[in-house]
Amino acid sequence: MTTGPFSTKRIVEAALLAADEPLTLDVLRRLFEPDPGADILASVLAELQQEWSGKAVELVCTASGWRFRTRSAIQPWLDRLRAQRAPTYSRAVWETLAVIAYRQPVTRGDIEAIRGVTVSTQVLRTLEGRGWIEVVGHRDGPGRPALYATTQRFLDDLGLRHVTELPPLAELEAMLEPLQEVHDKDEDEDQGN
Amino acid sequence: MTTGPFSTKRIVEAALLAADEPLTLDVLRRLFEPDPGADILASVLAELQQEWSGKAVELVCTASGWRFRTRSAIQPWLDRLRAQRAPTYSRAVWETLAVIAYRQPVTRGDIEAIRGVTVSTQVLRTLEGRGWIEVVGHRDGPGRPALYATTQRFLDDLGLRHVTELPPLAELEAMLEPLQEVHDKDEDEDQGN
Amino acid sequence: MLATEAPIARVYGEPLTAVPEDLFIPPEALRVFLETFEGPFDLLWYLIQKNRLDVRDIPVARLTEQYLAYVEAMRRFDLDLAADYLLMAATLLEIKSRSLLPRVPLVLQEDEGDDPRAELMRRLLEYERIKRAARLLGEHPRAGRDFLWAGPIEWGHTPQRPQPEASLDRLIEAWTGILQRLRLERRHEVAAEAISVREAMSRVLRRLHHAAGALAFATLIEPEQGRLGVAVTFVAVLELCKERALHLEQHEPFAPLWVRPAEAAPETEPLALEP
Repeated sequence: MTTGPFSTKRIVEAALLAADEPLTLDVLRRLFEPDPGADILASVLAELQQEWSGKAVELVCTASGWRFRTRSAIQPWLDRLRAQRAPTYSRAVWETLAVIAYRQPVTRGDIEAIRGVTVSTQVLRTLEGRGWIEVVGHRDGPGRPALYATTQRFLDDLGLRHVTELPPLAELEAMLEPLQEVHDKDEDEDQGN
Repeated sequence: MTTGPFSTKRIVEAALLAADEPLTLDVLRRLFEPDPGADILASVLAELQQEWSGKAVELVCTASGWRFRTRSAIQPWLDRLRAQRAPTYSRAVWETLAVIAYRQPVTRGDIEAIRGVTVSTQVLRTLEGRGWIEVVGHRDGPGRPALYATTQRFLDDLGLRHVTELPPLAELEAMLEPLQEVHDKDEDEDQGN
Repeated sequence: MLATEAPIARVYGEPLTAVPEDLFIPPEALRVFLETFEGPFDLLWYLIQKNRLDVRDIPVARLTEQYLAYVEAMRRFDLDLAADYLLMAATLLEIKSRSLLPRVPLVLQEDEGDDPRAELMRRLLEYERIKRAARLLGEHPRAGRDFLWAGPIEWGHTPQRPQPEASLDRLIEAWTGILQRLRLERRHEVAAEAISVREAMSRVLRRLHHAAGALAFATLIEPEQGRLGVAVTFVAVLELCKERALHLEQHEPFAPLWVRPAEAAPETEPLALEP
């Protein structure tokens, strides 16, 4: 494999920084002729991760592939250059998203049954507009309701590879036993809307 | 100036990597409170340039500010990256090409009559630019319209020796019904591209 | 760690436990307080926690009483009281009335799944799980708020624009699509012409174009194509003539036939110069 004046590692690094989307291992392999193989590239990526470990930018692997991202710890500095803050969402939006993320695929009716309230169209539109949920099919039955699921973009935005990496749902037992403690903690954190 | 676990240099580096436009020295100064001053930042940038000197990416100062960019020596690899997402021509382009291939030589008016829609100049330019069609003459009459025909390169690119190797029309007519299904299937697959 | 989303108001606290009997709560605070509930489950869970009730053995009568008091308060503030709250009130009242009735030892109907309290508890817990998960999701580091994607950085060279692939399938698909349309919409017959004639027409025009002048007909014939080639070329020339793409000239019978491109026809030029 000829890589001219640069090592495979340097080319992978440049490609990841120059790409406008995450790159999968397969795409990275196709950068080289002949193909170095998955194992070599996997170790190159591991080396890169190691090299960047002291930087304010890190190499991560999300649902769509490998990508560099800034570390959360320096967001306060980066925020100073930002004209507007990231959008905030209401509790209704987060709860709807949570039902879809943990119980997918679900219909609007399913979401309403779990949350106990009507789900507004606006909430679903917000999530669709953000590219976090999508209609993946329709359930048989009256009205053939749309089935919603979370998207790859949702996982990417949270820096996750797979839905299974979502924070685990609380155990029922854990919610029953220390009733009072949970309650007090809830009150403090529950201010957020 | 507090920068938490990361040095000024690392934060400047991260800001430049995450920015979608070049950042001027003045903008970079806004990252920090209190302002470290232009001199400090200038030397930080010089150090960064030095650090990146062995990489396939370089830190440059252009008229609009500081930015990272890939070195031109890695063009062959990056071009492969872009080539992996081959664009496709629109339906209008393929139909225009089909009319020219099967009915050549034809004028733009002929193409429009057969396709039932206006043929945009852009479509013809695309095909000419690709070297697949050329003007082989002009028809007498108002405006002396150009007559288009397919080129040798068109045949080469399709792996044909001769225009007669295009599937004959009669055969295509007979295939119309089953082809319709194939066509629908293709459309579906296209969505995934 | 990460800040939760901006709070709308801080109204939780001891003074509010006695809502709605407590007259000292500023009405606006009470309103905001009531508005913070996401729905009946949210409100019920709050009451259960507040009263230190065991969710596995809910004292339905007490809970129903309090729930109805809150619903009444919401009505008083003319909040947009969703039907969901009223539905829950009805459910609670039903459970309460059932619990007041003497137990009929009807073994067949008294299984677990039929206990309305068990069902209420199951749904309350499920909602609570989702509520906590929602909070974790909201706090999870996310692109654009807690971190930014690095790149894409500029390319140091102009990228080669890849060309769309040549595809015979696409071409045929396009052509059959056109034929289909013509047949369905216009009932216009597309003559299944021998392609070789059309192809010969292009070849003749191309030759003329490169010659930039008149050519003897004989020079257009490709000997290796044989008699058929002569015939095809001749038909092509006639067709081009008909389409006025070229001019045929013969100065006397049996003299050589000259083929002149239409754009080079001498008679067209003075015409073009006229105003």
